[in-house]
Amino acid sequence: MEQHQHEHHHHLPHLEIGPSEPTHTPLRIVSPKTYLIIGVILLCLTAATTAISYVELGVFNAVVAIAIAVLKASLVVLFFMHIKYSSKLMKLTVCSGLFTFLVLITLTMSDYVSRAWGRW
Amino acid sequence: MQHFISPVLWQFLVKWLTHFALFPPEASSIAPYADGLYFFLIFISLIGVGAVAFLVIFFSIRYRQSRHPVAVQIEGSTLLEATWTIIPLILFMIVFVWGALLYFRIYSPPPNAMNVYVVGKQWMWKVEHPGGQHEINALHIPINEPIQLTLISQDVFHSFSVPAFRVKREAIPGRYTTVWFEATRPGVYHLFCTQYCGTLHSQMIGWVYAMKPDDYQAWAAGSTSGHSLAQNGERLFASLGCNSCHNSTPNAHGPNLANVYGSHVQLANGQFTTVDDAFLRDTILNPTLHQVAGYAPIMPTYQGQVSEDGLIDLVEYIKGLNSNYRIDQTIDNSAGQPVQTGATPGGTSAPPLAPGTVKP
Amino acid sequence: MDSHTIAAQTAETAQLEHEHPSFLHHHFENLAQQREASTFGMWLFLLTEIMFFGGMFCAYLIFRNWYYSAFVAGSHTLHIWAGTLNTTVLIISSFTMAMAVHAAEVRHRVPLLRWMMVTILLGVGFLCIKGYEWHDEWVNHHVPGLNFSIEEFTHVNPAYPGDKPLAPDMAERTQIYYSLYFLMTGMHALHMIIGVSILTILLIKARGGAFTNGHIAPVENFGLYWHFVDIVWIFLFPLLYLISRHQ
Amino acid sequence: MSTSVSLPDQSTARLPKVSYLNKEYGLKSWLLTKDHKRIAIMYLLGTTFFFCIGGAMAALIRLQLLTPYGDLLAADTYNKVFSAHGLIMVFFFLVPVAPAVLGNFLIPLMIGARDVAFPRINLFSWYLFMTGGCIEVCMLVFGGVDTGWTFTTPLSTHFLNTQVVAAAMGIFVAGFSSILTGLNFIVTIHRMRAPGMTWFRLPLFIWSYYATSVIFVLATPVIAIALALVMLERVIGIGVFDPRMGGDPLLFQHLFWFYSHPAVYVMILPGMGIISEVVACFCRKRVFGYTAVAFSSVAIGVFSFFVWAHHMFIMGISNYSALVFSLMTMLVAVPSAIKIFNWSATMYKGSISFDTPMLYTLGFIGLFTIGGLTGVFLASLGMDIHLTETYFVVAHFHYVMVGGMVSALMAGLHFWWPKITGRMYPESLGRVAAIILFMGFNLTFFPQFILGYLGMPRRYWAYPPEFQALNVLSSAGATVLAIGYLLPICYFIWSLKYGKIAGSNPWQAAGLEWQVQSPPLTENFEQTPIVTHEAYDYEWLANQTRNEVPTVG
Ligand code: HEA
Ligand code: HEA
Ligand code: CUA
Ligand SMILES: [Cu+2]
Repeated sequence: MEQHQHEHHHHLPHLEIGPSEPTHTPLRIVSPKTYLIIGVILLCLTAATTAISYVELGVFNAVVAIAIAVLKASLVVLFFMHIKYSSKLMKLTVCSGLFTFLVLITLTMSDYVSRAWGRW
Repeated sequence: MQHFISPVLWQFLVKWLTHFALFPPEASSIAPYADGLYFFLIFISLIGVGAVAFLVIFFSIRYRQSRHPVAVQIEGSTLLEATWTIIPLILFMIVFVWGALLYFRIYSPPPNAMNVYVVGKQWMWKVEHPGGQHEINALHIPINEPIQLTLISQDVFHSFSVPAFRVKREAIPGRYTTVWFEATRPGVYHLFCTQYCGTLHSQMIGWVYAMKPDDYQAWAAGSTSGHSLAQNGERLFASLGCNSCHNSTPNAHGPNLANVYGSHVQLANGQFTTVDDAFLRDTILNPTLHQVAGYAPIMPTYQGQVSEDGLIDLVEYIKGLNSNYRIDQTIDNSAGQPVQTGATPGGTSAPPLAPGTVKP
Repeated sequence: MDSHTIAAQTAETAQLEHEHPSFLHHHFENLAQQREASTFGMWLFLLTEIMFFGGMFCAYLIFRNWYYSAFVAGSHTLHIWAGTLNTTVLIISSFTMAMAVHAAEVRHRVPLLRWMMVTILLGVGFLCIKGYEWHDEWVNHHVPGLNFSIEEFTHVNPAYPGDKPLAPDMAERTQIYYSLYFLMTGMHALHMIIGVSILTILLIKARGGAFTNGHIAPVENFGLYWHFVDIVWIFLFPLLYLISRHQ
Repeated sequence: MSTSVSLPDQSTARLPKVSYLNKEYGLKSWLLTKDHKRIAIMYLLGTTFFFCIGGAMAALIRLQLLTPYGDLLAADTYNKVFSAHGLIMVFFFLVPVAPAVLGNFLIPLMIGARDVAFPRINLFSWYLFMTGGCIEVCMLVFGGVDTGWTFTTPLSTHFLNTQVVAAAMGIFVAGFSSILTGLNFIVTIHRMRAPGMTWFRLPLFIWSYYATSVIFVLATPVIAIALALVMLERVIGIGVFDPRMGGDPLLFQHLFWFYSHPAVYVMILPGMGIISEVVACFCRKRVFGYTAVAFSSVAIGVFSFFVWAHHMFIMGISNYSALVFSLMTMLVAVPSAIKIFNWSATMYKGSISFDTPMLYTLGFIGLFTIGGLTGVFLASLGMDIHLTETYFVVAHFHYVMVGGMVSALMAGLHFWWPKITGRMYPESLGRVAAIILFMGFNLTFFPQFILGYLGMPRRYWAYPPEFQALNVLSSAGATVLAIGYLLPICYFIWSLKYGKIAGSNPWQAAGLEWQVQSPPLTENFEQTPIVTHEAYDYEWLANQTRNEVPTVG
């Protein structure tokens, strides 16, 4: 018994010293040039989305508007909010928020959309 | 015996023993199916609880500290864990499928069902039979005949529940819902409002009288108000001025309503829809929501001008409408004039309304 | 205490401990841990904000589906130039805020102050334009519950002569559009007001050099918040202003 | 030996000279404290206060239902009473109690941290909680609310003249307290773990609190916006929930249950964490299948977001949607089953002692299993038609919430009481109370299953006389239950002064929190611990104690 216990313990210690989260990343400073480029792209996209809304595209008007908004938001998140340079944990955090948001929207809409499928 | 225990307790015990019931009466064709599922659920619950209780009690006795002073360390067992993941999963899936089948059975009325309208309001149930019988907090039905209820609420959510039939359906403000059942045993059964609806929620109760067909006929004949719902609807149709557009004259501005019920119509947005109770009700209140293709959106809204009962009358009237003859008779020549179109309907949208006709 | 579990601190942690500036809270091991914790915390807070706005977006989607023409008509009464201008203002303010964070990172006090100033001004500018629009809507009787009137929607909108006037029942539904409009822009503006206030406080602190000594977490986290508010607007703009403008 | 308590020799044992309790004195030192342990104590006081209010309301409910005719209270008073009972029990007792009390106290200790990541925010969230609670109590004083805890629209928005706005406001404010607590825990668990405390060395308690915190952060904001909309609808009539204006009352329920279903797992996951600790300790074994139990917590947390519409099966959602939600509900039940069986299997070849926490734990396993399985009844679409809105649902959720979570909470409080106060509660009284609670509970709520199947609707002020017998049983049970709660409240208070001194590790448990003095120091650990062993490593612990003379203080 004694013996057994000892063995048991000698396998275990993979000592991680220091802050325990292995994913911490060193501070990375993004250059102002990047910010400027992203800012300009965002402004262009704003102009684009406004302009496109005057073109008749049918349902695609909404699709394009949302797509551009998503693109803009991603740029802000990735660059202005440094997610591109952040740890996996941060990326995962952002994704989980997005995911839950989508769950809320899609499952709720699934009810509203399918209500018309059959009237009881 | 009575002398040994307090009279109150005695009374209580007697009452309990004589009134003890585990199930409500099985009085509809659905009830045996619901009870079947219930027994299955109880059965698997007994297995589940039994298994857990057995393990816990057996281990408690076998491995209590005094008997088993040194614990044996065990990491786990993938095989065992998979077993007790998969077995409950399978059982739950069976329950899911079974429950879903039952659900669709309860909420899909057969086509030949007799329709009864139920309006819920704080705090009473108003039942309207097509023949014009009105009841408050009571529902008379014949047995052995499928009955479909079309429910709506005038104010908040209510829920129409008949435990003996194992059916229940929410009465929703602004929307028809339906449920059906077929009573199998004559009797008087509880009718509850089960959705909390304000102060007197618990008083929104009544009785369902399931009667032999003959008795039902006798009751129906004896308690009619003299006008069927459709007849009320016809009068309303004229007094609200619906007939000025919905007729078969050449200058009618609205769709011809004869035989429209149950038909497929194309909407302005290209989709098709079936004309049912809900569709009719919606179009009276929000005409442009389901704008029918080929007609201008000129129909005024009747929101706030027709009560739910009036709407039911109209729906019931249109349902049975298979000719425009009587409508065309009722319109005088001036009513055929075009209704104001396009430019300025805003100010003058109120339809002609004879006082006292909205509430039948 | 159990000396076997609780071994003495290793040389490495002790060394990190060495750098012990005033803003390192006692319960953190070192600055990196503190900074990561606060950024992570900020992100989690933003998740809650996503879900908070998520409820409103959900409502918006449902009613837009149901009452599309009312939403179109409502959208057409908004000033598209104001919306576009405001989007531009916000995006520029996001850029200036990013630059402020950068200034803090490289420990340049004066640029930090300048960028923060500009951001505040842009934020206030945004609110002014928004206020102007709200005032306009008030004048036009578009505020649900307070002075709403469907008058405008049952007539042809002069700016959109192609639009057909709405039938009265659909015109009533524009109120839902406006409720959501005020709700969403109102919540957004509330966030802007809070943001501007916090930024003002940060600015005052920054004057004393509080964030140019390596302690950038407050500025950085505020930046995240500010960008998030920007993102919300990036979605509000097309959803509220750009519905079927071509009609 | 019938107990594993190895109290230090009473003649020599003394409480430690310095601990978090006596480091500073005075009201101010408490009200401004940033110490997670003191904040936990303040939460304990707050939630106990609200439990007593909620319990008093329960007493009124059961008294009223003793007779079928509505003799005691007026109808609207009864409605206010059960609304207050539900609101307070859920939002001001069961949701906050386990995370904010035990979580706050134990998470830093268990992971080897000096405090939570944001102590100031922690204190702030206590104030938010108390502010919300005060609003709620004021609301009760100024007339109360009769919406039920579910605020169903359009009833709550257009048809009631009671204090709906105040009630919603109280919950709105308290909601932010939940959010901040959850946020704090997530960051703490990610960032503040001691060296060597890897994810799979964490006690299972931490895993389940982690899942709880995720729900707090992601779900609570949705009820905040739902309630904000209710308030706006009432105050200025924005129309989104008003069918007459084209709004949809069902939308409210979507938003409400999007929070409130995950919230019911907030009300059970911490309990599951507690049970894992207690089972391990009193069987002196590692929990059977650690990974499965850990991941099932996460799975419950994730799946809980997919099932909310099972509260709306007959409320007018699309039948196809109902199908999906029913299926997801079946799936979310599986991880709970895994846990139950894994705890049972933990007892296999253990060395089991039956101290109070373990008795509560056994009670939990039984009652939660019944409650959970009756949840499956409700998740089954066709069955739910008959059972929904009846006492069957009431029985279901009291079995999981009271039989499950409150039992687990009692287990946890007894288990960690020596750590929190440095003193033992009276063991034999504790066992008596546990047994009373179990019996009283079953007597109260089992008859309600039968009532429910018989069709007795919930939220009824008066009921048909044939339901009386079972209601009398239930009310009788509630009296027993009340004793089961009052007894611990009394002896816990008694033990503060007269309880035996516990020493640092009275249960000989392996968790990190037991390796420091009781009550702990303000900074928890004199030096940052370095963790070299797995969770529940009783062999390691045995080694430790063999080599050491136990010291107190
Ligand atoms: C702590 C709180 C809590 C918990 C944990 C649960 C857990 C579950 N609940 Fe419950 N529920 C509530 C609190 C809770 N619930 C409340 C408060 C309400 C009512 C709200 C209101 O309307 O006021 C409610 C209502 C409610 C409804 C709506 C009823 C209605 O209004 O019509 C449904 C329907 O699906 C449901 C289902 C479930 C299911 C499937 C689980 C599952 O997670 C349970 C899983 C557990 C098990 C299944 C037990 C363990 C299993 C075994 C040991 C395996 C057994 C073995 C074999 C079968 C072989 N619950
Ligand atoms: C955590 C949640 C929780 C807890 C612990 C309880 C605890 C209890 N609940 Fe409750 N209950 C709910 C949550 C909870 N409940 C919810 C959410 C509802 C739905 C509300 C709604 O429909 O909106 C509900 C509804 C509800 C009903 C249905 C009412 C109705 O539909 O008409 C009933 C009826 O029996 C009931 C009974 C009880 C009882 C007997 C207890 C017992 O366990 C309580 C025992 C405890 C005590 C008796 C307290 C001990 C005494 C004191 C601490 C001193 C008190 C002081 C004085 C008396 C002066 N509860
Ligand atoms: Cu109507 Cu309850
Ligand atoms: Cu649920």
